[in-house]
Amino acid sequence: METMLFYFFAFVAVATALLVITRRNPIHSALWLVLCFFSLAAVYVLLSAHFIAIIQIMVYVGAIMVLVLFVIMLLNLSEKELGDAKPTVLKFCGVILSGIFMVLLADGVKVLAPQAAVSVDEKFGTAEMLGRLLFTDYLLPFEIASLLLLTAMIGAVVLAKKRR
Amino acid sequence: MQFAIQWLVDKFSFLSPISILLLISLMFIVGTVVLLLAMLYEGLGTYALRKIGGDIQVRIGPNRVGPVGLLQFLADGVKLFLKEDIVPTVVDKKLFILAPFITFAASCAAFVALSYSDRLVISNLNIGLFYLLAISSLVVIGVIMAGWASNSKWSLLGGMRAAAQIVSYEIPIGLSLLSVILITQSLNMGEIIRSQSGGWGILNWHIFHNPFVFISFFIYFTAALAEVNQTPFDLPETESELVAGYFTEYSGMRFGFFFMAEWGEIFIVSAIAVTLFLGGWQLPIINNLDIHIYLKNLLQLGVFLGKTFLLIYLMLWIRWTLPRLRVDQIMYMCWKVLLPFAFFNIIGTGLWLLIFKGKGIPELVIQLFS
Amino acid sequence: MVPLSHFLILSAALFIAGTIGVLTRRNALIVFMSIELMLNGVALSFLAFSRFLGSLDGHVFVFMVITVAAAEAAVGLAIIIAIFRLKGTINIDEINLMKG
Amino acid sequence: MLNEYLPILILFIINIAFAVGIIIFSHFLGPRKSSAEKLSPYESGVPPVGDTRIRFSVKFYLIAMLFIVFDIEVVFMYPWAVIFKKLGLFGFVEMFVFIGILLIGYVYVWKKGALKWE
Repeated sequence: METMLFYFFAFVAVATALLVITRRNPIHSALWLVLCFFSLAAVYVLLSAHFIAIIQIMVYVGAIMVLVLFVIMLLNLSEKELGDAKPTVLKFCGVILSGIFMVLLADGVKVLAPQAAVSVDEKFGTAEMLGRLLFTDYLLPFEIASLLLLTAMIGAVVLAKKRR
Repeated sequence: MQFAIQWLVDKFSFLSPISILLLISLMFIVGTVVLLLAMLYEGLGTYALRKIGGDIQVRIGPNRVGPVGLLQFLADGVKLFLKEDIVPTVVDKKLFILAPFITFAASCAAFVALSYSDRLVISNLNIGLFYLLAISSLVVIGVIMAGWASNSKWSLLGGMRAAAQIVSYEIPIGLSLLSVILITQSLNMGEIIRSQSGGWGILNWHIFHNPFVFISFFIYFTAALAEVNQTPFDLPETESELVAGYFTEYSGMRFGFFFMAEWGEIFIVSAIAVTLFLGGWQLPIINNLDIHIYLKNLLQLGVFLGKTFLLIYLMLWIRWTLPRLRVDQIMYMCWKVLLPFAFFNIIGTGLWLLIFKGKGIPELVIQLFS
Repeated sequence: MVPLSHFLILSAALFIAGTIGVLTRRNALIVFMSIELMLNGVALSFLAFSRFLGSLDGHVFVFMVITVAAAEAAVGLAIIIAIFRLKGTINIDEINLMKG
Repeated sequence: MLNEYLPILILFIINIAFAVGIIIFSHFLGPRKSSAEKLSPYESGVPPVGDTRIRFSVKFYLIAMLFIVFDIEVVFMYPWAVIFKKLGLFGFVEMFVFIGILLIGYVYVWKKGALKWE
């Protein structure tokens, strides 16, 4: 049952990822990306990472994709500026190179001994366990993350506001 | 529902391969029942909206169809059904058709995580409340898509404004719910409600636990009103200025989906308020009744729905009395009033819990006297 | 139970899709979205390892990856808007002033 | 733990099936008289004028960007709130620093006028 679900969501994720990079209109590729994030959230649930799956939906789909859609509408690209892809020769060898890279990666991964998953208790991926770890062992990254968000906020406002 | 499945699976455990199929088919049946109940509720919601609006403005609401006009929503539904679905040529066809499905699916997907009574829970999610917040951000995608796809000035402007309003009011909602989580220490909707049971009946509800949670209930309620685009925050879909905002171009059953999604959203928002602040399906009289377990669950379900409909009645009351706010007033209210209040509220709740070691006002008052 | 290597192959596929997007597309927004894809591919492998090793460190890493992705989205799109205001286009090939 | 999420998946499937069914059903039921006026976008009767995809001022972007930053903050707060009692005063000071830093950013954005929706 779980393996069938995993293979279905994995296929949906890869298919939508390829659709994202091939569509001409950025709005359509943004919405394919939203579907890709949903199938990834489902794969995270299969990995019993419940809190991360919900964060994936809430932050990626609810915040980042909303911003991307706003910017796409803001820029209001007319057909001319959409710009076709790079000359086909470049595109072609890009795809070939990535294909070779993919085969190498898949081969490297095969070497990993297929150990059984460690049996994990019921509360594995939930908010309490993550919070306990986050606020005891990983306290410094947590505070630095707030500095990162501060700089992002100020940087974006400076960039976006017209200079008076 | 979990107990029903366990009982069924054990009963039919001898034919094990079929039991999984049975489990799936049972879930499908329960799913369609939930969906039909949601649609029925949404229909009655539209009827209640016009009936209550009627008697607030001292006129009679719909009373032609059915005994007291009760079947009016069926008449509306059939009318929408038979209306022609106009898909304007200049429209982005794929997105135009997809947008109502996303908003409708998003508002219905949230019915799963609510806890209707002690044992009547569709999916007992450990992170129930957070799942509801995530689903409400999915509605924003549907709204933007509808606004962009209808390719007309009005709906694009309405879609952007509605999206900006829903998005910016999600922060005060997230923050005000936090102060309740500080008390209950769990995101599971069932446990939040069970933590409100205790000796003093009504006084156990979270709203009376400490003054900061009391304030955050009102922050939550105003932010929730804005989240579902209800007056006085319903500028994006006003009839007068933006000609029904982002669903201007929709007609027939597609328009019906947007309307049903809005009512689903109203139910969920008030159900969250009832679960977190007003004691969910807890009522002092019911708790110590020792009747049969199923009857008790039914009563608890009645209490939960009763409280939610009371809150919805309050929303409708506000809808028919208060005037509409301008866009900059709505944004000012969110970013410069609700947000700072919600922040200081959380710090206040944290301090209160630290100083009084997690005890609420009722316990402290009892301690004083005893 | 799904073996670990299948998860890693899925994350490799997502990463490769992201690199193809970055390499072959000229529209800055599509390039930005394929970078998001690459970030997600990496996050998936973090979670797969943390599930198979039973430790939660992978979850905290993914938590930080999502924060960085959000901050990058905010600032990156501000840069794209600024470029669009200046040059009137977000076609990567034409934004090559630094090439000298 | 997985059977908690199955109802969500099933409800999504039922939703899509139900919605598609209704649309197809009403597609055949409803009248099909489409005329030029009907298919043009609705502008309260006046024939549409000008390009519909007007450009927007940047304040929509600013609102969405601020939403991302504060959404991440809310997401950081939930694990903290869930184990607040176990962390005690130490946890409270941590979160106080976190909120303080972000309030500085909030005040800056307020003063810079990014929140003004003129």
